[in-house]
Amino acid sequence: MAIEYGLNEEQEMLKTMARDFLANECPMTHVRELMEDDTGFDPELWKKMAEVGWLGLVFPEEYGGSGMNFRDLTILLEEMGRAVLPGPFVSTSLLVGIPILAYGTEEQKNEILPKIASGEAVCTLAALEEDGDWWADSINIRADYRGGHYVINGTKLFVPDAKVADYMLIVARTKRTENPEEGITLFLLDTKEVYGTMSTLLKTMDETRKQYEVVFLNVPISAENILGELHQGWPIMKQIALNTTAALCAEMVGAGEKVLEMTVDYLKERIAFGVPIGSFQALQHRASDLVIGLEYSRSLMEWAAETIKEGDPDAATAVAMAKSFCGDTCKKVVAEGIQMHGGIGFTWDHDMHLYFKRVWTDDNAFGDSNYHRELIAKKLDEIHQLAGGGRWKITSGRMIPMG
Amino acid sequence: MAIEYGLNEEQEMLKTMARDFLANECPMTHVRELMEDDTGFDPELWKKMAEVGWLGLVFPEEYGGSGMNFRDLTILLEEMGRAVLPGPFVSTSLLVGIPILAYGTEEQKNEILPKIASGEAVCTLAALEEDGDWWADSINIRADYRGGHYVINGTKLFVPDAKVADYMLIVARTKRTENPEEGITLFLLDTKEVYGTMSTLLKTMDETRKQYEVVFLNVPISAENILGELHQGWPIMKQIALNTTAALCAEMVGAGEKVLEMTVDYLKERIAFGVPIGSFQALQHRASDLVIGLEYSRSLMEWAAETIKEGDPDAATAVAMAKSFCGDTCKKVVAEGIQMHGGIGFTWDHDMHLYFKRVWTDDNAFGDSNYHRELIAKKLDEIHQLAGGGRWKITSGRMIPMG
Amino acid sequence: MTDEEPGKLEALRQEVRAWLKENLPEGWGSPGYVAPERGSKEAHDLGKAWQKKVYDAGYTGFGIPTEYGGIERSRAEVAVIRDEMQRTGTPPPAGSLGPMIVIPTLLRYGNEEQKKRFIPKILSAEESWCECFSEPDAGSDLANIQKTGVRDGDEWVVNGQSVWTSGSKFADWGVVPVKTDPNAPRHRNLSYFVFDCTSPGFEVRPLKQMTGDAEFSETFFDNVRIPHANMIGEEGQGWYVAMATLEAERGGGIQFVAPSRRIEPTTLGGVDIYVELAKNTKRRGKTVWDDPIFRQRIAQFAIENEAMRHSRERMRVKAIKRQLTGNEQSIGSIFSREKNQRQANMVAEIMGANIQFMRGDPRALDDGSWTYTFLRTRGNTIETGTTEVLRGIIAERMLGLPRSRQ
Amino acid sequence: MTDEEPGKLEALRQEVRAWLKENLPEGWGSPGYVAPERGSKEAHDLGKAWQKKVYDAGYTGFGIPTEYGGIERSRAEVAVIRDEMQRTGTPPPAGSLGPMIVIPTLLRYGNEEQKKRFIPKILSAEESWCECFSEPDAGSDLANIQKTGVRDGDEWVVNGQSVWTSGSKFADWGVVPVKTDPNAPRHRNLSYFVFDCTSPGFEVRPLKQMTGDAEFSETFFDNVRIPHANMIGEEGQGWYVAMATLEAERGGGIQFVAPSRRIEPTTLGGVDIYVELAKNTKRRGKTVWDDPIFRQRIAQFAIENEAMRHSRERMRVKAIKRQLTGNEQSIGSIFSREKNQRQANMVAEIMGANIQFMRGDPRALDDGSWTYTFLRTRGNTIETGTTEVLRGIIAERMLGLPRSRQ
Repeated sequence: MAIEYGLNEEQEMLKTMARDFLANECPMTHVRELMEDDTGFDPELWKKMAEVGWLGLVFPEEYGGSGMNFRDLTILLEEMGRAVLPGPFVSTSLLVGIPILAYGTEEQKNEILPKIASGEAVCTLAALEEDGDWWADSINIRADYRGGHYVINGTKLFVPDAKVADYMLIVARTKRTENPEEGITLFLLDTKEVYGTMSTLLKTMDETRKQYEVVFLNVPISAENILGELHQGWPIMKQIALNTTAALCAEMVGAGEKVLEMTVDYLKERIAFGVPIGSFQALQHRASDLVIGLEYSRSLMEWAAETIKEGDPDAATAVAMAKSFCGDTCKKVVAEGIQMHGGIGFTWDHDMHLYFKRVWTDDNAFGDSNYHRELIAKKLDEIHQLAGGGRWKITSGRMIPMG
Repeated sequence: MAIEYGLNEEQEMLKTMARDFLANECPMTHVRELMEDDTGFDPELWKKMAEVGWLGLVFPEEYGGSGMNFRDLTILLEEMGRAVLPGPFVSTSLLVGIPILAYGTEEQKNEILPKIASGEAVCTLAALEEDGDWWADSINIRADYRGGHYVINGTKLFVPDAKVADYMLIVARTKRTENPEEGITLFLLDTKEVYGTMSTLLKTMDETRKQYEVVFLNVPISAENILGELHQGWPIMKQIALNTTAALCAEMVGAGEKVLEMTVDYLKERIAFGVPIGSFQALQHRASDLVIGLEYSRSLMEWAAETIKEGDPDAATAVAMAKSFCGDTCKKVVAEGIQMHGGIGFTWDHDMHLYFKRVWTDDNAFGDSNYHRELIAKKLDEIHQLAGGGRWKITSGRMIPMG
Repeated sequence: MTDEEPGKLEALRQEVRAWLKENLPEGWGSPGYVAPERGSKEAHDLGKAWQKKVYDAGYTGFGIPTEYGGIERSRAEVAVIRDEMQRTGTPPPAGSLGPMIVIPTLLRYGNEEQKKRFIPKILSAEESWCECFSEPDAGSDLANIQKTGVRDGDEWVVNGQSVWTSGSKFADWGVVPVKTDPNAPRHRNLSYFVFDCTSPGFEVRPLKQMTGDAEFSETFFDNVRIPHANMIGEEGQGWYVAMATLEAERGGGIQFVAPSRRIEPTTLGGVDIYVELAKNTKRRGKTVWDDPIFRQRIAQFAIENEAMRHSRERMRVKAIKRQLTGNEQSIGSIFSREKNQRQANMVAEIMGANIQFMRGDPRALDDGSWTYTFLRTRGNTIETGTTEVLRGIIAERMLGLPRSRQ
Repeated sequence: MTDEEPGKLEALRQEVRAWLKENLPEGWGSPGYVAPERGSKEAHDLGKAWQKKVYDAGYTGFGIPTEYGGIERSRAEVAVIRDEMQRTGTPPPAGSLGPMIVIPTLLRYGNEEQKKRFIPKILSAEESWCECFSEPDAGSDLANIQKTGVRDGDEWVVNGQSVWTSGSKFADWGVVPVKTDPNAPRHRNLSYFVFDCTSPGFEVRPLKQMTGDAEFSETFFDNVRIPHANMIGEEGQGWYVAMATLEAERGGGIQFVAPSRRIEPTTLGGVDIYVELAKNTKRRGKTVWDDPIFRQRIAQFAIENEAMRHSRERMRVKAIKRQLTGNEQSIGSIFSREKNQRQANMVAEIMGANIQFMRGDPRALDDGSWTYTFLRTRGNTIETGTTEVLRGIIAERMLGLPRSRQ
């Protein structure tokens, strides 16, 4: 199968519909209302998103889904990035829904996926801990087997949308061995059924995305609620990270493109020294640089989304490349967006800072640009080793191709 | 003693005189003639430089010098950078003259310094070897003690001005221990007195600075010709590198400032789309960036020169900072110089490329910008350790000052 | 720095250190200490009280003639005092605008009466100041100011609006350029006033920034009456007086930096806090400092800070030799403000997920001031003239390039 | 890429591989092989002969209608052929200008006769081409061309001068826009010609670049007579025809890049030679690859190369859907050419002292071609329209920003 560049007709429709939907149902005025809310969650809006089929977009119809694919999902994410949409969409779909579809038992799928698709169940993932660090060694919250079930104790941090989550996927340590990636298990907690969890809202920069500290105090959970295999949770976690990272790239590109559009509009309108500031060549050239950066961000992002859709072995590489480039570029775009707007872009009432904060938060999630660039460096090293020292050799003052 | 910022009256005079001298005695037409010459050496010009007191500028009068200081010397270097002066000035003064003054025996000083000052003796340093790498471990050419004298065997590379050198300071290994910085000895070879050295011109990028391969075949040299102590040559070598690096910073800043001036002149003259291209705001802003970069390059360079003049313990830090910043900045200046000149700046007949090549060569010598930035990082680490973990501590969510 | 008796300086150092111990707010700098909220009246009052204490102790007011309340100290003494203050950390002064921009403006353009009336109370922090410069339609284009002033006897009646007024919430006095002659050409149609913030018709509305704080305000002039005696400089000279204010602001207190001979081993070229932060932050089992990419970025800032220090000294010497045109300040202004931003970006990347914590979250390092700085520095390259305007100044006034569109 | 029978493609791969073994110049690619000097007649002849062989074997000429000598292949086949050629490395073609810029121009604006006359001989390399565009006073401002053409019966008499003429030293034919109506407004006063380089009055003087080579020339037209039949497009339409040529040039052969599905594990996103170089270069006892700063710089280029690959594919799909305006090529042109420069800078920093060695020095890696590239890439951001002009195109034509000074 070939990579599909650009959108097909169905996807064009999805995009147009999504843009219209968000413009109508969650304009910036509403985003700002949700920022003031401790949960950032609007049940009405959520219901409407279910009705248009977004919440089960990639689920098969048998689970109440729309049967669309991952690339389609990223189109929504782009639009959500443009709209700086608050609420638990990423948490529910990417962090929990897709993993259940991929790794859940038939029972788990039958129980939860239709609820997600219909908007009945909001979900989230509790992965990071005190150090906010994204690697297996930081998973220290314990799930001990006692009296026929597991008991979870410890504290999770940066848990998105915890307060409104009906299901919480918990990344816990069930065994400590030499290899920190072993002995991690994912538990799917029905938050309405247990006591002992306590969520506290964190005061974080991007107020459109609510994050929480969640303390688990002797929370019992049965072995049936394990997602995947006991001790074998980390590979699933890695796949969750991969999918979500690709989705965040789409969100960043959407946000970046919107910022560029707003900035170009402003450059045309704003008069200084008697002319539109967009006629100043220095600003023109800087705007052009943003166009260039976003073209390549989008190219890598679409490729990454396609590899995930296809289950392509290149997915890890594609996603790392996309995250690194989109992160660097979109951080530059939002910074330039503020700068070119001048004073007004620095105010609370202007929307620029919402994009600024969203992009920086996205860049940070699951490893920032630097981290992903280093992954590519490691990959280059690996391939070079595998190829037995590469296909070039320097001999007698020449770099010559091998075999 | 305070750092002297800017120039005093005497120094202003030196600068004006140097600029006039080089404009008259070595205009660009002459630079290009010397590029065509295998030695790049003009005995007439050298004689005139001796006459105006440049060749012994920092030597005391008892050795035929002018009794000026290191900061004065860097003023000459700036002007030489502006003029892309060919010839063995750096080799003779920085690489050999000043080290002899600092570390030579009274006999060595009496023999050689007056000859340098009068223009009779051209000198150079043979330090780098096959790998072109600037550290003690790469010094592998041997000087073995046999029959009452040392015998040198091996090959040196990137030896500047070897063909015209009357004295050659050779960095050779006299002992191999665990510590590669031990067992290195500096020998001062009178090239007219021995056989067994063979110099071959290298075909290198900056044709205004001739470099050679020098092969030593059983070259005998007496212990009297050691500069400093047996086996203790490396600390001297480090000081030579420090002085010369500061001098090269001055040369780069001189070259960079000249390139900026030429570029600004061109921006005022060149007409495109009916107006001088200097009225294009994008080019204006980029020219401004070069002004900014050069202001800070000069600030660090002057500080570095002052610390060397004063024998200040900060010299190593100051020089590393200056080299790192001047290298980065001046490489950018010459690149922008070519770009803003457009096609004409890319031709052989235009002088831009001479500055481009000189600056890249200077940046590379004795460690490039990256290397020197890493030295500063190491220094930060060292100071932090020394201060017992720094003067700040992060405790209870606060970074607080210590004692 | 002159060679003074080291014993005398050391005594001063001990004196300052003891004084600080005695006079700093209770609990200041200790982990338990909770500072008043940034921008609050409490913070303002604390800063004001602190500044007065410092002035009364003779630890500020340097370089100002004594007849206007200035205090004489040698450069070495100033360096010692500044160093001890920095080492300990002190409350931020309330209304740094008075010392930073109003005093230089008054010294250059004020008459004797004005200087005697206002400068001493700025130094003693009895009166704090605001600056009503930017307007909604004249951001970086100062010559386009729309506020009008009409003469009425001994007074001027001023109408109009400002945005980005700094320091206005609790200010006692303000400076404002006003169009007093609508028929005069650009640069000749403004006059510059100081005015009493309690004047009827002057209104302040807080302007919230992306940090969530309202450090600035919008201010409104509705028939505000300002006595003619409060005009600084001549009628019609206001643009030039305003430029002097801006130059002082862009220079960012060049005059207050005392030179020091050595690299301070304790501050590592000003990056010691970043080294500490990087060494205290772990990422995947290693400290961030172990990552050469961050190590070199921090080293780069050490280099740049030293470069700025020596450049300031070069400028100071040039100023003494009267070789400055005033345009050179644009260099330091662009570089330092862009450096602030780059530094803040690096901090955000070092801190990773933790940069998200805002003031008020118990996990926020230093009560969120790192995050505040990260967001606040976005404004650095816009306020007091965008870096774009300053680059134009360098190009046109220093390099003599032909004027681009205006 | 369509799903073709893999066996068929593999057979083609083997065929190409065997053909290359058979037909490459004796000793090609082996350490002892000495290529003819860049820019020499020998190099030109070698390239010409090689290109003809490749064409005769059916390994080039894709995407061109067969009636003009084009060769039909599926995209998959093209990908296989290109891959094998790249893997082995082949002599540089002589006069890439013909295929790259003349054919697209002729296909768009040439009449049937012109297309039949010229395209086949370009494909077969029987005739090579030069491009007389830039003038001393009209670098990036094509509309300002000063060459004049005066009609005389069936011919035009052309006078004027070009600089930066590429490929002219050994070219058989040239393309040139000429001002044929001095009274017409900008963009309507030019006509575009192909001309025979042996025409009396046409003179070529080599123009030496900073690399030391004379890859370009200055060319002089002294009453050169060009038949009217050689005009491409209409009289007065020359600016538009010339823009088509430039677009093709700036697009840099977009049409020749075949898509490949997977990251080539062997080329590591095109940076394999840099990995190899870094691993083979030691600095102070460690390889340069061990320095994370260089490792990440190389990784960044792998990322950028993949980004460019996918962007080209996006553009190709857009072109098929007729969603391109032609201005998009500026994006790839700026990015790729600036990337070339950044890559070359990195190579220079990796190689350290050894980047100094020029062709002819026995120590020069690959006979100095790395150093040549380092110097040569300085011109990349100037030739075929400076990156400044292209940024203006993006700003004005893609973003619709108001025209800046013109």
